[in-house]
Formats: sequence, structure tokens, C-alpha cells
Amino acid sequence: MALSDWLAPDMAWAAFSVIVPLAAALLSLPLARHARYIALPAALLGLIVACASAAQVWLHGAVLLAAGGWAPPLGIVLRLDGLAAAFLVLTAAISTAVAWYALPQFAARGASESRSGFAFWPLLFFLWAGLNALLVSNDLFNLYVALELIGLTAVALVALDGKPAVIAAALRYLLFALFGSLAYLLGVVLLYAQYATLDMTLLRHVAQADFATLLAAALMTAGLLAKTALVPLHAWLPPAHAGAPAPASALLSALVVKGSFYVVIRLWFDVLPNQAGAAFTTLLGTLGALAILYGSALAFRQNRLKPIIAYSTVAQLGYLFLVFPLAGGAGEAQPWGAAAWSGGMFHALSHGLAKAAMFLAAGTLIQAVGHDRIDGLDGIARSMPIAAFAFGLAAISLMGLPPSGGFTAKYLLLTAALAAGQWGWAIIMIVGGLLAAGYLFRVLNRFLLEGDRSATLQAVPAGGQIIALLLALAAILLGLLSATPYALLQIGRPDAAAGGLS
Amino acid sequence: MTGITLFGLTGALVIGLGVFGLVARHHLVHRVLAFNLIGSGIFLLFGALASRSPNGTDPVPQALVITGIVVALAATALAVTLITRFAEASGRTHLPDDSEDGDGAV
Amino acid sequence: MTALAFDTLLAIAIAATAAGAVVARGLYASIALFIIYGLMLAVAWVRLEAIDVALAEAAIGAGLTGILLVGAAARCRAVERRTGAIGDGSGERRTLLRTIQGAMAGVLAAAVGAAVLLLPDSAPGLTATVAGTIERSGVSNPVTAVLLNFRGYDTLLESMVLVVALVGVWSLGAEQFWGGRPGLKQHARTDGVLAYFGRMLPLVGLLVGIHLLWAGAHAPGGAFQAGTVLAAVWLLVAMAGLRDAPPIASMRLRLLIVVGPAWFLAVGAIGALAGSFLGLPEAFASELILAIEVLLTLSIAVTLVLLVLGVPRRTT
Amino acid sequence: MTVFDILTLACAALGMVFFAAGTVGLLRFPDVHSRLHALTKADNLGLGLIALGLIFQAEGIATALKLLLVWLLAIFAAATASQLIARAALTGLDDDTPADPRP
Repeated sequence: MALSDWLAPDMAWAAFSVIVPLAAALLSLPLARHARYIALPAALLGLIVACASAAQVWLHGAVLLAAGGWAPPLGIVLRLDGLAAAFLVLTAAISTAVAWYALPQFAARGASESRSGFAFWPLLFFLWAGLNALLVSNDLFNLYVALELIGLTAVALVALDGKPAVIAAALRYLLFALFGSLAYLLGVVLLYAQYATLDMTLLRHVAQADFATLLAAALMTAGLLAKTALVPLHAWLPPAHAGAPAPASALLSALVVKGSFYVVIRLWFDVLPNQAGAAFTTLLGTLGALAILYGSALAFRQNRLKPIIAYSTVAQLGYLFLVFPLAGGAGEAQPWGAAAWSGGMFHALSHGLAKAAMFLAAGTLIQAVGHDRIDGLDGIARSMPIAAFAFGLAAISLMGLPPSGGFTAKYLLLTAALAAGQWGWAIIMIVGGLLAAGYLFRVLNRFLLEGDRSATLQAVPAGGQIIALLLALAAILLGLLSATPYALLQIGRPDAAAGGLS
Repeated sequence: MTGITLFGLTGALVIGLGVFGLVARHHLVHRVLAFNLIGSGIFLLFGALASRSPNGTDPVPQALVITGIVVALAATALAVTLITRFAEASGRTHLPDDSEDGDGAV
Repeated sequence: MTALAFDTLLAIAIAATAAGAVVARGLYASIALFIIYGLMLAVAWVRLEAIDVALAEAAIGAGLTGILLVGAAARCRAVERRTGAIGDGSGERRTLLRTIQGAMAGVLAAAVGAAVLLLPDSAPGLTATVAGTIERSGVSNPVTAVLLNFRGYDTLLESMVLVVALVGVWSLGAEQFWGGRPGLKQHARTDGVLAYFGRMLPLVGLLVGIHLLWAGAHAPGGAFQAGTVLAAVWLLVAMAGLRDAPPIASMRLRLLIVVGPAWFLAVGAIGALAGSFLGLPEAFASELILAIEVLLTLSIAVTLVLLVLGVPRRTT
Repeated sequence: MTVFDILTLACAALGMVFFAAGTVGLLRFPDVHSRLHALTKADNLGLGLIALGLIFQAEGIATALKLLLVWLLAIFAAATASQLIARAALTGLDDDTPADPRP
């Protein structure tokens, strides 16, 4: 078969992007002791499937696949468009990096099976499968099952460490996640009761702005925001993301919170593009702005490395919600709408790469030092230059400095804000960038202090540092080579992304 | 009022009761129980709305509810294990109050 | 008229037991009321002509969830007795806060209730669509057709959710008991009443389980209900002390856990390679569905038992 | 009203009396074991009477046998469950009970 046959529109890459990680998860459950032989090949296969999915979209445009051959409203459709493909590649890249990074920690050679060594691998692949299922789903109830798959896996990953404080964090996370799922489910029930379909495309054509529909949309959005940890529903995130083992933190901060955000975007831009009033988009934007300011302020006050990174996630998630007021515009095509929408998606991608790099770099630093107080990291750059450099590169992307992916994202969002004359959001973004620079330089300054630390450090494998660096470089490259991902995102882009919500 | 509307409203009421239990009761087992109330209230609502079909109850919601019941059980199992683990490790059966800032959060 | 009177009484009983479960002071009282609530709810599902759901609600929603809650309550009480912290304690008597919380919950319930009243009284849903397509699905019970064929993808993911929960539960065990047996050792006199029933009831339960599985193709029943009955049988045997729970390191046990989901996934993958993800060719649809259901039932039963038994607590 | 209907009503009514008695026992007796005694004895009989009453309404022998089977299964389940509850009470698992006979 020629390569073009493999990428033909009828190849079920969307399905394989769910099948491959599920198979890996089921395989690693009985064979956990041999995880080191399964994890990397399976992860690489997943990465190949993700790239093939993206290539298929690139060549043929958005692809639809009816599971079981049943057309909606009876069956479930898997939908692969530019946005889904971009997130599939992001998920695959970060999951593969995490699998590689976690090998020495969770799949030590010759050791008998341990508790966390058993659990990590199925959880990693189930999380990956759940995220992929969410990304390609075009069915609201199917999304609920995917959200639950992700939520339970994520909670288990948080609790992996087993310390009481971490268990408490996992419990609080579970309470928020379950509340979010149920609110979402209640909305789905109300929509089905009215329109007798769960297919997002069919719903777009029939949905009206009446009481039951708006109540459903409000409930679904509230539930998803709780899972995305948008201020004021963020309290669960910092202890959970800071308490999880570093590879798990990377997955949670880079991918899991983006999953529920992705559904919010699908819901409003794909399903109900004509029902978001100005008050609603302004509310989401305001919460996003609050998240930027409040999360950054709290990141400043932390004295330990992982909580700083976790609070930074709270702040960075805020930018994503600026898409709503910026892409909105009375239902008419706005020249800046597409820029705002693409900027938001770019931000999700670049934050994913940068945050994963940062947590993995932090993980190796913490492993070497033995704790994560930042006053104990003085001069670490001299002994562990690769990890420190990876942290620095990731920081550049988070601050939004050129030439990183974070810069491209903020540039697009800022352009949209200025073109729309919405100065307030632009100021928030600039202040947010300065605050990020503040709390990150506070850490980087410590790294660069004088003094040789190598005597007191534990030896850590160089592999982890290199993986973190590769992810950080990817975040930078996303900015340097932004044309291709930008073009990919535009394939099958919802009309509302250019036309604005109304 | 028909039986269908009646069960639909009962479902709505149970959802409200569950939400109240979730925010008002602090014992973690009570909270998990409240989640199950909310879930089953949503399912009852779904079933009542599905039985508005003139020729027999709509089978699609029935299947979705069965899926939902199983997912709720999975979540409950994980939740009660976390709770007992937390109780046995910390001696507490309530979550400590949220403390936002400072280093004690983790 | 009689029907409406019965429904009204049932609705009142459901609401009252739910309210009781929320406000009851004691944890055990709450859980007992919750289980009664679940059984009442199962009756409501019968009234709504959803027998499949009634079975699932009674067995899983009330039964297994009740067992999980009772088990958690018992362990929590043991901890509270040790540390001297009893009951809800914090914030139980703050009237103003209670009022605000109650008002919030009331507004939500009222909004959902209003939506119920505003929706049209008659809505066909997908009943006709399912009825028109069911002959191509391989089974004649519409709920099974939706679960295993039309929306089989949901069910595939759902079977994975159960496995995730089990991995999560196991991962919370203590390091020193890793690979050991879950739950506490149960002792029973081999000539006791319990042991006697523990030997006899499983046979009946096995028959009921197989019947439910077999009937699922054309009548209410199916993999999840049958799996729950089989799980109950196993739990009874375990509680009677007749057969100890297997160690979680057991390879046979782990294969049993994954065999159902793995087979389902394999069917989906083969379909995807052949051009239709999870597509069941009409000619063998009923055989494929039966094969999926048999293996799923096994895996579900084993997973449910292990979810109830919890973390490994002993090495022998 | 046929003679079968009258028999059904009579049996069901008598069954209800036993259920009521069992419930009173559950509420009034002091400890787990005597409560269990009241509950299982009275409820098994009550259910049996109601099942018997319904048999008079059964359309065929199969339905009648099913009703009988329901009763038998319920008796076995009740016996097993009460054994488990009694054992749990003896080992002090349930401490909502005021008079807990601790060995």
C-alpha cells in the first residue's frame, strides 16, 4: 500500500487513536512487570497514529466516521478536524514524552511489581485513550463517558503518591470532577429530551434559544468549568497538580484541564454558536481575566517549585477564556474573530508543551535536591544545566516572549483585542505576561545564583532532563514554525470562529 | 398531571436534595451518597422524559442510563476507597478546610 | 386513576427517602434510607416501562452502591472511634448558611422542574428510529441493541471506566500488601447456616445470571445485570468464608478482568481495519453480540467483586 | 368479584398484617438480634401470604410457579442476609445500635 492509501479519507485513524492507547492500557494491566517493553513501543505507535490522523486531515479535510456504521441520531460519529488533529498530536507528544520520562521511575529493571509501578502504566494509557476519545467525539453523551474516563484516571494519578495530604487533594479533585460531570450530564439529558439527538452537528441545526436549551447549556458549561478549574472553581487544582508525581502533573496540567476546555469550545462554537449573549461571553472573559491576575498573584506567594507551576496553570487557563469575548461579535463576520479563536487554541497547545516541560524539568530537579523548596535550588543551573535550560525555555513560552508558541498565541489574541477595540482584555494580557515573568524569574534567579551544588545532589539520569528540554524546544518551535499548525487549525474550523458568537 | 410529569418533577427534586446534601453535609461518605442521589435523580428525570414517547419508552435513554449507573458505581468505588484510605491515614473523615495560599496547601 | 394514585405514593416515597438520606443524623441511617430509595426508584423504573434500567438500578444503584457505602461507613466509624471525632461536627448548625445552601439547591431543582413542565408532553424520541433499524442489529431487545450495537462505542468506553476504577482502587493499597488478597479474611463454620446457604444460593444465582445474560437479546437483561448477579454470588461465597478472594497479583484474575473489554476492543479494531469501526456484520451480529456479552459479563462480574472487596489488605 | 378475588384480598390483607407486625418489631425491639427475629419471621410469612394471594390471580401454572419461586428466593436471601447482619452485630461493626452486645 502506498502512503497515500494509508492516508485515504476512509482510513479509520480517528478510531485507531482511541484503540491503540486502550489496547496498550489493557495489555499493561496483566503485564505490568514488563511495562518497560510495552510502554515505549505502544507510545510510539500512538504517536504515529496521531501524526497519521493529522496528515489525513491535512490532505483531505475534516473526516467523519460513524461508529458501527450507524448514522446519527442513532449512532455515534467520530469527527476528525484540524482542531482535533492538533490536540491529538499534542496529546501524543506529551504522553510519549511522559512515558519515556517515567520509565526509570515506574518500570525499574529487574524489580518485582510495585504498587505505583503497576498502576501508572494502565492509568497513563487510559488517560491518553480518554483524551483522544474526547477529542474525536461528535456526540454529547459519548463525551460524558470520555470525561468520566479522564476524570477517574486523573484522580487516581494524583493519589499515586499515597501521602495523606495528596489523598485529600485527590478527594477534593474527585468531588469537583464528579460535580462537573453530573452538571454536564444533566445538561445533556435536557438537550436530548428536547431534540432527540446527541450529535453535535445535528443539534446545531435544530437548537433554539429557549429556556430548557439555555439551562442545559449553562449547566454543561458550569460543569466543564469546574473541571477546567476556571476561577472561582480552581481550588482543587494547585494541591492536586502539585501533589501528583511529576510525570502525572505534566499530564494533568498540560492535557487534562484542556480536555474539558475543548468541550466548552465545541459546545459554544460548534453546537450553540447563536446563543451566547454578550453578557455570557463577557462573564467568561472576566473570569478568565480574574484567573490570570489571581493565579499569578498566588504563584508569587508560593515558596515551593511545584505549587508555583500549578498556580501558573490556574493563571494560564484564564487566557483561554478570553477567546469568548474576543471572538464574539453580533453574529457577523469579524476580521479578528478567527485570530482570537486561533490564538486561544494556540495558547492551549503551547501552554501544554511548555507546562509539561516545566513539570518534567521540575521533577528531575526535585529528585536531585530531594525536596521542592525554591530556596534549596540556589545555583542548580550549574550542576543540572539541561533541566534548568528546559525550565527557562518553557518559561519564555509561558511569559509569551518571542519566538515561542506562547508569543504567537498572545500576539493573535492581542491583535484581535486591539482590532476589536477591546482594550481591557489587551491590558489584562500584558499585565498577565509581566506577572508570569515576575514569578518565573523569581525561580530562574535562584537557579542562576553562584555556587557549586554538585556535591549535595543525588545522581539523576540525564534522560529526564533531555525529555523536558525536547518538550520546551517544541514549545519554542511552535512559535518559529507557526504557519503549519495555524493552517491545520483552520481545517474544518467552525464558522462561528470567524463569524463570532452571538 | 400525568405520572410522567410526576416522576420528572421527582427527579428534579431529588437532584436538588442531592446538591443540598453535597454542600451541607461534610462527612465524606455523606457527600458520596449525595452524588449518587444527584446522579439517580438525573437518571429518573431522563427516564420520565423518555417515556413521553407515545409507543413505548424510548430505548436510547434507557441504554444511556444503564451506562450512567455503571459509571456512577465506578466513581463511587474509587471515592469510597479514597475516603477510607484518607480516614485511616489521617484520622479524619472530613476534608480539611480550604487553605488557598502558603505552603501548607500540599 | 389507581395508577396515578400509586405513582403519587411512589413519588412521595422516593422524595421522602431521598430527603431522609440527606438529613438523617447517623451515617448508617442515611445509607439505609438511600438503599430503600434505590429500591423505590427501581419500582419507578418499572412504572416507566424500563425493566432493564429497573434491574440495573436495583442491583447496581441500590445494591452494590449500598454495600460500598456501608463498607466505607464502617471503616470511617472505626477511625472516628479511635480518634474520638464523631459525626458531622463542623458547620452543622449554621442556620443562615443552611438557608442559603438550601435556597441554591431549591433554585436548581425549580429550574429543572420548570424545564420539565415546559417541555412538550409528547415526544417520540428515537423509539421509531430504533424500531425501524432493530432487525439489522442482531437482537430484538431494543435496549440491548442500543447498548451493544447502535451505541456500542459508549459501552466499550464504559467497560474501560470500570477497569480504570479498579486500577485506581488497587493503587490506593498499602505497599506492603501489594499483590496480596483484598478484604479481610472471613471465617464461617463449615456446618453453619451461612455456609449452607453460601453453597446453595450461588447455584441459583448462577442460573439467574446466565438466564439474564441469555434473555438480554430479546427480553430485559444483559451483560451488566447478569454481571451484577454473578458478582453478588461471588461476594456471598466470599462473605460466607467458603472461598477466599484471590490475590491481586494472580495472572488468571487479571486476564479475567481484561478479557471482556479486550475482546470488545478487538472486535472494534478488526472492524476498523475492515472499514467500519465497531461494525458488526449483519449476518453474524447476534453471534458477535452474544460473544461480547458473555465475556463482558465475566469481566464485569470479576471487576465489580474486586471493586467491592477493595484494596489488598493481607499477604496470605 | 369471584371467589378467587376474595381469596386474594384475604391473603394479601393477612400478609400486610404480618408485615406491619414485623415493622413494629423492627422499631420497638431493643437490639439487632431481636429486631432481626421479628423482621425475618414476620416478613417471610407476610410475603408468602401475598404471593399466595397473587397465585389466585395467575394466568397459568408458569406464572404461579414463578410467584412461588420469588417467595422461596426471598426466604433464602433473607436468611442469608440476616445471618450476615447478626454476625456483623456480634463483631461490633454496626455501632448505630444502642445496646451492642459485645463479646
